[in-house]
Amino acid sequence: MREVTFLEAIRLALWEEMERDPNVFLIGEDIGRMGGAFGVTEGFLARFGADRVVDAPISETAIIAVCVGAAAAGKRGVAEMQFMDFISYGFDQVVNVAGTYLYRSGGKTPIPIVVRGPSGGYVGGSLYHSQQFEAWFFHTPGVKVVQPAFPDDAYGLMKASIRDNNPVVFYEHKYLYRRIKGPIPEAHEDYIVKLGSARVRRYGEDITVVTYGAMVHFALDAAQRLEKEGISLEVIDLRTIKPLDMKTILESVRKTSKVLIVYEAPKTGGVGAEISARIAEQAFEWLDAPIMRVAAKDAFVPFAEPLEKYVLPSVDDIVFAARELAAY
Amino acid sequence: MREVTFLEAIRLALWEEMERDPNVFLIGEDIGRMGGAFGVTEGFLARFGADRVVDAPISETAIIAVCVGAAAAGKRGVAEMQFMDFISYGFDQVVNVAGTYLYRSGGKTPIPIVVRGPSGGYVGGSLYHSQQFEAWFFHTPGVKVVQPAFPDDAYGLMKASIRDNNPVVFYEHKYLYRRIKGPIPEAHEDYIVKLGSARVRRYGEDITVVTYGAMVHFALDAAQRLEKEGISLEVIDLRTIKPLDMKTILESVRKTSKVLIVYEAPKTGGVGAEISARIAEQAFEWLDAPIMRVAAKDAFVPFAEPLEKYVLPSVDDIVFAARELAAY
Amino acid sequence: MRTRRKNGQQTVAYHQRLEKSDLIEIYRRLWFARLFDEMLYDAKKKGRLRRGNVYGSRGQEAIMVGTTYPLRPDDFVSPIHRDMPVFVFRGMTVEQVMCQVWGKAEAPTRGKDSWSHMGDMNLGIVHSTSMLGSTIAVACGVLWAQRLDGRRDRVLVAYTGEGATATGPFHEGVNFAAVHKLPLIVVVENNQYAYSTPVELEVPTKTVAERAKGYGIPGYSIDGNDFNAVYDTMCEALAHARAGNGPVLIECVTYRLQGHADHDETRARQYRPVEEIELWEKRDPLPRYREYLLNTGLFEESELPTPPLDIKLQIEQAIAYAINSPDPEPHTALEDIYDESAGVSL
Amino acid sequence: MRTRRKNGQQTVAYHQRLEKSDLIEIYRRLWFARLFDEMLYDAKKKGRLRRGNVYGSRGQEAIMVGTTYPLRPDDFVSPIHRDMPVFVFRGMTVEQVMCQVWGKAEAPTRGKDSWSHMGDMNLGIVHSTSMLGSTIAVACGVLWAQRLDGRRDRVLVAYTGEGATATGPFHEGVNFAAVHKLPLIVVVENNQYAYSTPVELEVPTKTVAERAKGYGIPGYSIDGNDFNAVYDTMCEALAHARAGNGPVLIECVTYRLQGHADHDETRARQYRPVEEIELWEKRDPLPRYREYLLNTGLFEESELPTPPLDIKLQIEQAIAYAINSPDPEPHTALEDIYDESAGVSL
Ligand SMILES: Cc1ncc(C[n+]2csc(CCOP(=O)(O)OP(=O)(O)O)c2C)c(N)n1
Ligand SMILES: Cc1ncc(C[n+]2csc(CCOP(=O)(O)OP(=O)(O)O)c2C)c(N)n1
Ligand SMILES: [Mg+2]
Ligand SMILES: [Mg+2]
Repeated sequence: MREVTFLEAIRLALWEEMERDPNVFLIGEDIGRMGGAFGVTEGFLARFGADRVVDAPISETAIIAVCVGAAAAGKRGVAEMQFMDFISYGFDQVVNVAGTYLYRSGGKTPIPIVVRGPSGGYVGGSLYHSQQFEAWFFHTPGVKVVQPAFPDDAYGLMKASIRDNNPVVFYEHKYLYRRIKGPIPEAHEDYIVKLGSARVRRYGEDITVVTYGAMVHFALDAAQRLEKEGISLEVIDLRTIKPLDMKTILESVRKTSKVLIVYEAPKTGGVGAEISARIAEQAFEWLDAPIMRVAAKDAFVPFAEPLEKYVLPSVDDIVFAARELAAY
Repeated sequence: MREVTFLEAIRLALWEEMERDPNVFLIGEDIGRMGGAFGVTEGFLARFGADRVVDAPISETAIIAVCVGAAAAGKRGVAEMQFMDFISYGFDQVVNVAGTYLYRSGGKTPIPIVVRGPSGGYVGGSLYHSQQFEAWFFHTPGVKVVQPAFPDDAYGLMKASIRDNNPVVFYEHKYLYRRIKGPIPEAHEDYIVKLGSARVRRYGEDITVVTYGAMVHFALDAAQRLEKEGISLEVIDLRTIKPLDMKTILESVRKTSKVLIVYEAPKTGGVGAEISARIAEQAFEWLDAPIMRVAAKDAFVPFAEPLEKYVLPSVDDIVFAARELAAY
Repeated sequence: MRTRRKNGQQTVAYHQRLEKSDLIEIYRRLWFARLFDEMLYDAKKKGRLRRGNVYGSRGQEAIMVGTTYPLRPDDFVSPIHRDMPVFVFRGMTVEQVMCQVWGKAEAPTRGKDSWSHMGDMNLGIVHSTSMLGSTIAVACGVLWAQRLDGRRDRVLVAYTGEGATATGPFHEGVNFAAVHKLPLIVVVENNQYAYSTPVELEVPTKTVAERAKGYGIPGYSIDGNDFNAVYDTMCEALAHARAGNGPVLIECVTYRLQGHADHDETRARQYRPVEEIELWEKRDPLPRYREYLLNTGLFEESELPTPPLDIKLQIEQAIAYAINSPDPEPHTALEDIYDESAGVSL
Repeated sequence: MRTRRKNGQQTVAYHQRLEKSDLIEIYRRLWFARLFDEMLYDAKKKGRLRRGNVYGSRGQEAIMVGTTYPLRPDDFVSPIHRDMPVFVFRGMTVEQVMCQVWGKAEAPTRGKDSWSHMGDMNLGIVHSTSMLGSTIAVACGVLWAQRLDGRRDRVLVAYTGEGATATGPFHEGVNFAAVHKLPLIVVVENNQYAYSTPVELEVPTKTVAERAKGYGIPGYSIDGNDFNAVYDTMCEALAHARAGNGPVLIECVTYRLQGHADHDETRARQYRPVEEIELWEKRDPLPRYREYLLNTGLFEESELPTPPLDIKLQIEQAIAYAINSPDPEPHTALEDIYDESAGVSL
């Protein structure tokens, strides 16, 4: 076991996959000479060379497209968005080119690509350096969506994403990059976290909290606070948003009969809406209370601290909602 | 009253708004010389000239951006996507430029633009001429989303959208263009359908069907079939997807206690998920059955007829789901 | 920008090195393209084909034949909506292509997508989508994979209309290819219109080839209705690209003799001057090439039938094959969305 | 493409027509830009500014002053991350700009967005976003509105880094402007790097100005550290654009003397050769302009203080104003998402 930061876990997964498989290559803005805006690919250029660590022009469409084309020809490209917000420039490549490719090829041409990058708020990044719009890709067929919360999952999920035969959009919450530390397995182990498997990060009795990304940590904090009040939360870390592990969710709901869904994106139309809808469809009889959601307000992530705090969900929000559910 | 097709209703609304307000202009591919791929703007170039009816290069980003910039300078641009599918090329302009502009300008610079075009399946249009991804814009703040089902609503909503001070994405289901006829008010009346107001298109007792676009007609067909079986559907046509008229929905749910949500997009993460989640949050106690959804399967819209039929929702699907709900 | 003279006099007249057997094959390919188009229009009109649009290529045949003929088997192409015959020139069977048009189970897309939205990486045919321009960026990736494999000599020919050169993805793709000197040959079929919109509303320069200047790459503007001009230019471009000198843009000036697609025949005679259409009818590449062949003195009139009937028969048989071929099973609509066959090894 | 000679000899030496009062104002503006940058870096370093990045413009001052000085009050600009002083040159108060930097309630964005993501249509300042290149396309719309109002003479100056010229929206925007001959002047601040990436990995041509050729518009490549060269070129470009001849692209060759932003100082000395940085330090536009002024014989040394202390004071006062100015109320975060004030009349 190695004790590493969230960022380092991702770095190591990328490094080890690059070592393992010569078909893996990286492309993005400033990932070579500089090692990436956050340093995720520091040292890669020197080790793997400019053909496998490509400093691309500012052209997110081309960056993703190069991965798509190379994948069609047997490679496994990992595209870095300098901030995940910029994926909107390569949006069409993800949904209409990568996501549909296998379908259009009659099943013959899988597109193993990963589009990864820092996402999320809480760092004063403002409108275009804080986004968390995973719901776009959650809704669109053909693309998988991953967002880890802990170093070990980041490590195992990145390896799984690179080895997976489908396009994966991989959200790395920048708030976690250097704040969260934890153990990961030793190098060169084939440590894989299967895409589509959630993980119960805390067992509890009263309320099922379904969440992912940075919110997992908020939920765990809330759980700790509520423990003292005698409210016991079960915290499910989805890890993979698509495919969605409904089995783990439903098992927990069956036990607790109360659900709180927590996500960082704007509430309306977020991933949590679907989770709620599925529970309402599939587990209606098990429910003892309304399905509640804590999410960002339906706004952009603003710059000034009081504004950002107002828009994004907080540990308090989770605590209040859980109390309400517990009292229901 | 005039009896017109769905397409003609949109054409007339655009024409009358162009006549009324010299600030309104149209831009898109082939909308001038040819009058648009579907003929929605036939005759406009001759009447309003090339500055107000702009045949743009194939560049959806520029087309939407021209509307955004012109709006910042006081105009009201209406952008045609030749097929709504191509909005993915102008995606960033919608979500990151138009949608955020008012916010970034401290409330000073509203962006009254309409991005409109034909959407939806059932015509063999295949992957890139059948899309119905309104959920992308539903989730993203700052943008309104409209999808009418009848000529009068298409007429009144288009006028409202042009006069609205916000970016509106306006879905025109191509399946309805020439198939659906109905009365609209006489010319030059200020007939406005307020954005954000749903309409009960059929009153019923047993099940609330919440839907929009082409699915309204499917739901009405299903309601007619089920009437004979003694199952009475109330059909709510949302008309505007954002803002969402929860009041009308909840009133109906209070009455029927059973909900079926119908939409044409892929089921996972569609607009109907949010509607279900809100009902589960806000009307849990009124429910007598699981909230059910009928939607497209989580696939692309394929070309061959048996495949397209398999993926897209049908009147039968609604009938079956309603029967199940009724029996619950 | 280099402009070839229209009379076919070039620095190197590669076409003069072709064997008689090549000439006859080229002639037959031109006819294949012509008949393919004619017979599908006819099938659509007669109701034999009931679904999907037919995007015509009448008048643009010399481009498709001329740009593919000098390719090596291991080169790549990415044909789009007006390039259906290219699929056959690069190794798909006519039956496969017809199954695609009819949306049959045997089609390369298994009936999932329509018309030209297909490919076959084993044949070096890169799949395109409806999204104009986007495949040019994807092409860079296919070529990047070759670079990783040490195969810098495999060329990719990406087709595009002149209208689509206004798209962002076109720019990002060509820019990337130029920065990295990828062996990409962009063939711009300038048929003067994008649907109804004339080229001067799409492209600000006098020729589309001038776009090449913005990327510092060679740009040719040639007579796209002259097979020999296309062929010679292509040979030159291939030498340039294979030698590691980077991309080339070839504008083939031509004309869309029909409507944008089969549904557009009436309107296309309204939004375009009829005299213009008539003028270009006279520049038809097929009679032109036939005349050239006769002028070489190598052929009797009877060796150059108009049309070669066996080709017609071949196409008709493929159409019949497609029509009689089974539709895809409904449930297969949910296949091939995700590939779980491999990738994650434990 | 037209290349101006670096010694400042042009067809028309517009700068020689400037009055003494202009020269002193220009000198002061150059210093304003310099001090603005220095003092914000300092505020960030000292912890007076705790949120947001400071994107430096040190070394690029001649471009900002030279491109704005010849503008009419009714012209438009769209400054981006390295152009903060332009907001002031075009009419915002220093206090407003500082409130924006500190995210205060009085800021043009009311604290909603950060740094250069602001504007004021009353001042002709078009709002940009982080999305590089996208404002160039938006600029076309602002100019389209002028066309609808019969105001074809109002020019819009859109700033961009050389790196952002690789984006799709740059292409779509410039292409649209060129097709419609909109009076758009694209000022490319070629500071040799996009973050850490050198220009040769972003732009395939020898100069960025060559991109202009792809749109058939005039492209200049000039010494961006020479105020007079920038000013003269801008005057020429304005005449061109106002006369209805369409867009112009001006590449101002310069250098980013600092890191990409304040957090990047250490790395920026690793991913760039130190000799290169030192070389460009010597080309600093400020001493250069001062020398030019002294050479005109119009000034005493003492008339050209380094720095003008009153400007320093003005900036310091604005910083203090911003720091003491109130934060936005939390609930205002939900204001200005939709505008329901007007639009729909019944
Ligand atoms: C991004 C995008 N926008 C619009 C369309 C609709 N469309 C299909 S073909 C076409 C015209 C293409 O013109 P051009 O590139 O010149 O090719 P041509 O059809 O003339 O061969 C248009 C606008 C599309 N397919 N993709
Ligand atoms: C679409 C997009 N991709 C990436 C970024 C991140 N980014 C911000 S500034 C920058 C470098 C810009 O380089 P250049 O255009 O040369 O301008 P400079 O900063 O050198 O003035 C990058 C990559 C962005 N803002 N937008
Ligand atoms: Mg064309
Ligand atoms: Mg730069």
